[in-house]
Amino acid sequence: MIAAYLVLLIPLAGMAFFALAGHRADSGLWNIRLNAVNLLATLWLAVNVLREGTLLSAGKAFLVDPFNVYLIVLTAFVGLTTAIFSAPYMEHEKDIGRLNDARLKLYHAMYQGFMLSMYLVLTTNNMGILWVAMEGATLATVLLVSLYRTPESIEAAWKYFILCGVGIAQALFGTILLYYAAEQIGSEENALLWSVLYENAGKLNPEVLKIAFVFLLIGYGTKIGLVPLHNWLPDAHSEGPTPMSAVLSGLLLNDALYAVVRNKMLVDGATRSDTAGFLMMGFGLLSFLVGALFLHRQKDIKRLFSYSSIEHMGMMTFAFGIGGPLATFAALLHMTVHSLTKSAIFVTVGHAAQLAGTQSMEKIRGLIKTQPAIGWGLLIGTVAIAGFPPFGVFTSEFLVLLAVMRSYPWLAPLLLLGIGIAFAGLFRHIQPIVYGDRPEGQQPIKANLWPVMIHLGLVLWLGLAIPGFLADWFSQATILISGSVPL
Amino acid sequence: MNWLLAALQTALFVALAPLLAGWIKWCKCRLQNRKAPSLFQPYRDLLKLTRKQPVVSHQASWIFTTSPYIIFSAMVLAASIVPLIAVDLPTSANADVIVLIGFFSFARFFLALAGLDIGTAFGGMGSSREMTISSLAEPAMLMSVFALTMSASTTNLSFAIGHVLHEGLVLRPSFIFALFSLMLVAIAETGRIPVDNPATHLELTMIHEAMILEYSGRHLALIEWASQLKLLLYGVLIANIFFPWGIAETLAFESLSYGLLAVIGKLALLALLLALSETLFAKMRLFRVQEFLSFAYLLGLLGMLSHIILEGAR
Amino acid sequence: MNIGQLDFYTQAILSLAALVGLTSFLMLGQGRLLRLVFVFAVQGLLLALTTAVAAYSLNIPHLYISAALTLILKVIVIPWMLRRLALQMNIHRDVEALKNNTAVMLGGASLMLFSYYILHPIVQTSSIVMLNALAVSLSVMLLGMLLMISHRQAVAHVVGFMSIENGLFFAAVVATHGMPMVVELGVAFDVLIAAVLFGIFFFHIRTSIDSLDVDLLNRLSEVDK
Amino acid sequence: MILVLAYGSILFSFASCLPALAMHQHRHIPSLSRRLGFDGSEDARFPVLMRQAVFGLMGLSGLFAILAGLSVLAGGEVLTGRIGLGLPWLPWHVRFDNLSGFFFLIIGIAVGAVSLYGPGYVSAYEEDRHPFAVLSLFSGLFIAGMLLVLLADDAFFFMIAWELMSVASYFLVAFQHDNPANRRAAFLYLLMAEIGALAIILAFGVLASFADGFTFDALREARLSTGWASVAFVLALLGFGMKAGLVPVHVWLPEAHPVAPSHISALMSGVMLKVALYGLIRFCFDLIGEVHWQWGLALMMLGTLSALGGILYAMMQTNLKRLLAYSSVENIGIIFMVLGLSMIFMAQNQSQLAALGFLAALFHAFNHALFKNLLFLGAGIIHHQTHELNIDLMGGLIKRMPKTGMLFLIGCMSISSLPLFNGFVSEWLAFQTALQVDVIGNGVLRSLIPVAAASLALTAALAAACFVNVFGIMFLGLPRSRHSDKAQEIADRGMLAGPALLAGLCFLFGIVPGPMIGLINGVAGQVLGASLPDGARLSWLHLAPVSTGQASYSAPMVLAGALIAAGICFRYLRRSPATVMRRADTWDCGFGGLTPRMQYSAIAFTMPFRRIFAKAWIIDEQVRKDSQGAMGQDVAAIHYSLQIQDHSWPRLYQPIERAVNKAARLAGRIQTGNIRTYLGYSFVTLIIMLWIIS
Repeated sequence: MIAAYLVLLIPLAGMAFFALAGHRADSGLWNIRLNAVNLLATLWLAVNVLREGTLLSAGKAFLVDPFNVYLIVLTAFVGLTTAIFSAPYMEHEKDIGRLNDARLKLYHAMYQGFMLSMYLVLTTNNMGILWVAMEGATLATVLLVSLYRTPESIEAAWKYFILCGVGIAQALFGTILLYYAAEQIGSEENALLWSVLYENAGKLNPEVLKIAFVFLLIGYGTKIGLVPLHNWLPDAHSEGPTPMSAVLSGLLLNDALYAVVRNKMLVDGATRSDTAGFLMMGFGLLSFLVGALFLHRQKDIKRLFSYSSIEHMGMMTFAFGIGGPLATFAALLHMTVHSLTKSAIFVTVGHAAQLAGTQSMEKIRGLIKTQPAIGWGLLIGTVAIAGFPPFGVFTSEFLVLLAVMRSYPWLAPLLLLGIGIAFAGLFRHIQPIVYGDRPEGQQPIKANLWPVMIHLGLVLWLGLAIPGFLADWFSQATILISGSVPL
Repeated sequence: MNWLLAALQTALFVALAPLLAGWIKWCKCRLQNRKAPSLFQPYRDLLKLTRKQPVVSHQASWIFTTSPYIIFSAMVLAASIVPLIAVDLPTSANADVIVLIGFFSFARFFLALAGLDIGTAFGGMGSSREMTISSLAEPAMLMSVFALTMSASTTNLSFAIGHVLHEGLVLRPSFIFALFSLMLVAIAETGRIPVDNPATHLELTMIHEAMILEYSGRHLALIEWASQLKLLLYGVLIANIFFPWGIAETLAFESLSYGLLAVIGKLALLALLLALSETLFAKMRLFRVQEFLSFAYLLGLLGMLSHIILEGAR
Repeated sequence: MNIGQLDFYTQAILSLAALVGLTSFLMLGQGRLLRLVFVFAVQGLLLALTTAVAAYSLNIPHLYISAALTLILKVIVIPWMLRRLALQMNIHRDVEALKNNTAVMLGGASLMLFSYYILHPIVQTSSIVMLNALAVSLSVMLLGMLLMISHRQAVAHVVGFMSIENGLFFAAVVATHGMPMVVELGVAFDVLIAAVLFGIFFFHIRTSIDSLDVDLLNRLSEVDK
Repeated sequence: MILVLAYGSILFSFASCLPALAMHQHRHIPSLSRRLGFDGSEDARFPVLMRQAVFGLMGLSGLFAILAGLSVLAGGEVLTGRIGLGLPWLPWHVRFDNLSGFFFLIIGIAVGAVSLYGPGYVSAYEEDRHPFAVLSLFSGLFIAGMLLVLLADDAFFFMIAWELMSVASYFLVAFQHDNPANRRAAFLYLLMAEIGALAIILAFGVLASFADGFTFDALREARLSTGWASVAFVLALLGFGMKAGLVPVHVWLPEAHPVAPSHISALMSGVMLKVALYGLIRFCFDLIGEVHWQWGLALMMLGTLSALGGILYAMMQTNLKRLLAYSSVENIGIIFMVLGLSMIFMAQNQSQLAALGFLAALFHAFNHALFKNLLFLGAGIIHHQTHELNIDLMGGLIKRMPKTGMLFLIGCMSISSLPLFNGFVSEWLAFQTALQVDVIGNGVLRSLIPVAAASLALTAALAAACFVNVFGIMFLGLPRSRHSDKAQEIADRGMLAGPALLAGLCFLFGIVPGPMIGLINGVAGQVLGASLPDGARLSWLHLAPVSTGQASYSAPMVLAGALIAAGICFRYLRRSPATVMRRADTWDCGFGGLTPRMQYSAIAFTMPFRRIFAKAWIIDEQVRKDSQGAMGQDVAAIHYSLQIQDHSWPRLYQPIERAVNKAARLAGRIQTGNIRTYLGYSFVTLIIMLWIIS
């Protein structure tokens, strides 16, 4: 369990370090180092979980079970690779004078702060702390969204702040109701501890929990970016610095979904009905379809991919809503591959935008001719995110489709429609970007594409074969969530 | 013995073909009360052509010079499988009526290529039209073949004729339709009036003649002969499939000679009909040929349907 | 049951609840910033009072702490900060013309009804009388959102946001006698940070669109212009 | 052992990707090349070596595929295996039976020919514009994907292999991406592939929801109601038909196939479509199990439609490769039609005749693979030599490129199904199948099948016309452009060897189809559970599918007869030395000087068809006269322009596209940019949800 504390302490220390030390030439490097160390810590934690199974800290403050352990490792991993990407990226931003030292200091401090809140969200066992950490994540990132101080970025940050704040407030109301329900069954102390609640979920008052879940779903759903609560998402993703977009898409959304699913488990236990599932399916499907449609109208490349994030989160929410073992497994897998792929894409997109000096897609052309590595990276990443095998996204979408065919066949055509539309929406924009002749004045830049290769490699690996321990975690989590093994 | 007979019959086919052409010409002249050339005029023409020195364009490739042989031998092959005076030939096992159609299209393919080979306007025009008409004629022909084979339940010509023969005189509506459609197809395929005018040169409506405009000498002879052979083939098909009576079933000499006389008689009659129609009708515009042929197709279809509906097989 | 049979403290809390509800109505109808902030402060005060009373009547000591937190944050710090900002940016004079105010008011009233109707099943399940006030807290939340929807001033949005928080605290008090301490502290901390960030953002917005009218923040949209 | 061969072929095709990557590294890291022993001086040799390495490995893969296919067809047993990849509870299942073996054979032959042809062909690409690394990388993946599809024995593996094939070929289509048209084609292609794949997944899903697990064995066990089975069938037909290019979902095909490099077009058009066919056969006959005659009817109708549509559209093309692609649509149509026949017979418990139809279909698939590859490779040669694909700018090539001309002629003859060539045999079998209609009780079918057969005849005749046009215009007559006048015979031996191999096979299987038919008979036996009595080849000489009494065809005898007849008249007629052939100028009606512009062009050649089948296309024909003189009485020049469009564009695709854009615009309205609206959304959502819940 020490590992868990370590995982939390390192980013805390990092935040303090950056806040106090101010920006230095090697801040980027330090950021990388901190994340690397933390990755090691999380790996250690993972090893512990592998050895001893679910860990519950003294005082039950922290809980690490198969459901969140892989998310923790994923968080550390994406955090590290993004840090690797961000070091040269941010240097370049500073060189072209979009940023100054003060902001870079803020950036690095807040980067660690964000990581801290992410780890807290994942490790905590207390639903109240979960809420606090979620809000904390918003607070940590809101200033990064407006880092460039352009009118757009400030507008985006403001919307992000207000919408998420209001949304999260609703989540707090849901949490209070949860607490109330817990108190009814007289577990006064640690009545907000998830593990306790989960044990006697059966005794909780279903009426209360139903209403609580509505608030929780809407609250955390705002952070997931469920339509129609999604409006902050594309703005925040497109206006903030690209590394921020990468971690927002790759981690924040996942963790919000994680929070919802944790609560859903309680609600299902209490109500013994699919109400929660149906709500999630409805939201998920809506987000999926609308997100797919939005893809067609984009002009800004980062906006494009943030909408694709909405679409994918919609699919995950939908899958969790279906709730069978197959769908749950698929959703867990999809969380992983999506955050890997999407952060990789944002890395390439960031480079592409730097190389073209703009984010508007009409002006980015002929990437493959200009800088093959970036062009191919973007193209392959898009292929992966569009759900083509042998990449992992295909595996999860395949399983989702089959699960839908099993339980709700009449929804399958909608899903199919959405996938088709989303695919067309992505490629109609990406093809002209990567292909064709290079426009004059578009020069190659110094880019670090290792993160992209590693991520895509992992996604490829997950598509071809899921390693044993991960499969075990997935199936255990599946049992935890849906109550039965996938096939 | 049978093989020998088959070879003889094929030779007979080849030999008789010009005679039929001559006879048709003769009838036409008579009907248009002109002075007729002798029946054997076509033989003389062919002989003369074979003696002449063929002149070939500089642009001509090997396609042009080999096509006549290909076309002619394709026709001879076709002749070898169509029963003229006797059924159950050994050769007819080599190819059935569908292959027969195949032979025709083989010949047509090379004829059309030869037309295009020189690169004159006329040649291309002829080939294009020839291919058009044939592509319309083939479905119609197949339809009538269907109508026939559905009742005879074989595509092997000998067996089909044998079947009709043994059935005796049965009035099948399908056969009537098939007969007429086959006649129309034959007219189109052999390039007679009203589809094409064999007696014309350098006319903008010509089809067959346009393709062979560049040919001379023995090449021309072969092609002419092949087309006469084709005419005879269609005639024999019509005569022997629909009115097989008289054809020899045994290989006794008298039955064979009887069969020969019978088929000559039938052909003479058919040729007379053809000549009559050619005197009565005028050549039609190229783009009315499609109506002509779709009518043939319709007839074939009706034949097939009437076989299913009226003759209530099973 | 009849309120007459309840003990004094409960009566007090219920009436305070009524007053809290009233304050959110007042805010909803308020076009002048400074008054808005003032009413917000009053609401905070009422909330603090409620908490204190609850703490005393049920003698739950840690509720005193949250009462104190509320007093400091919601009554003193945040209103003072907002007021100062308003004065600095000298927007304290301009009055926001609220469209179809009465309709909004009626909507607010029906919201109260709605929240009662929603929470009815819960209220039925328990014997705690204070729970009746839960409906009020929910409606305070909803009214806070309505406030944000109906006002165009960024400051008003902050006030609405904070009053939503008030509603939450109120709910926590009446339903569950406050959250666990750690959560209380965390929430308070978040609120503080949020307030500070709001302060920062006012200046950014002001510099970028030299106004605090959020309707002018509409650069990022999907509607083809 | 046989599986080893199969794996071997796949591994080789994967291996053929590697040298390319090495080459790529070589271009970037000179040190590597030096380690490989290439210093700057002999750098030129390095790419050549790489090309040979890549295509050599490809050839090995093809060879192994042929061996594997033949050996499994000969042995006739079913081999199964597993690969330790895939989902934790679902490793990749592998199954290698006669059906897979047969298609392995097809792919093997095609790949072998291509690997002979490739090195010469790709040498034309300059490295920096069209990097050979990319080309060979994705070619290898493409071939491997196709082979894996044939091996797959569970839905998941099948889909992965299927999509690998699609995506790899997409990159190949987009290979020459500096041309916007190619990009558009690639996009369209990938879109259609994606939609088709989704349909296939759903089809599998329907089966899987009645079975336990995704292995094909489990799916075979699935017992579905007729309704669900039909749903699965329709989905599968949509998915596989999209890939196979059935009308009306064929539009991507004529766009995508031509723009890839020719040897890839050959593989896509000749082989990939067959893989789609394999998928449909596997799905309908093997997985679903019992078929219904309505399906057969649907298949037959669609097939007929595709056959006619394909050849009609093909006829109107002037771009050679587009034309060939459309003619692939036609041939696929024929195959599906005959397959539909076989399905009908199957449903009517006439398993023998079903086997006959099945045989005809597969044999035609095989033949089409042969001659379509041949033609595409030929087209590649011509493009390589004349830098021209518009047949109206060629002419007279037969004198300039006699060998290519010969090979191309063989291709044309077999595709227009002339006797003595393989195309004819399969069509003959198809007709024989159709002629057996009498055994069917259902009167409607009995009257519909002959109509379909007649349209098959029409198709064949049109095909003949189309390819007379192609060969005549391209190779005969006078050259219509400087390029075709300057054209030379191809120097590279390999580029002739590939097509020559295919041409030889075309002729061989046209003369002795017996052995091949015997092999396919085994496939039918395994898939349908019924095969023809050995009467299918009652002697090595004759081919009598049903019974000797009904029909028989003996290509060798026909060949012999033809040779005899031709020989006799040849001997006889050329006796006298007086009649030796004399060369002279073409007779020009005394007009004086024939120019190439006087001869018939392709557009002119097909004019009668345009007039007759006018409804089949959207024709935009314009004639503009520049008249001059005092009252503009005399015409100086006439400009003729002709656009011919496919019906399914405006009828099917553009509406969908418009609908999507409209929907997107509507969805865009959500995001007004005003934060109060957004707050309103979450407010209203909250209210509604609460209301729903209570």
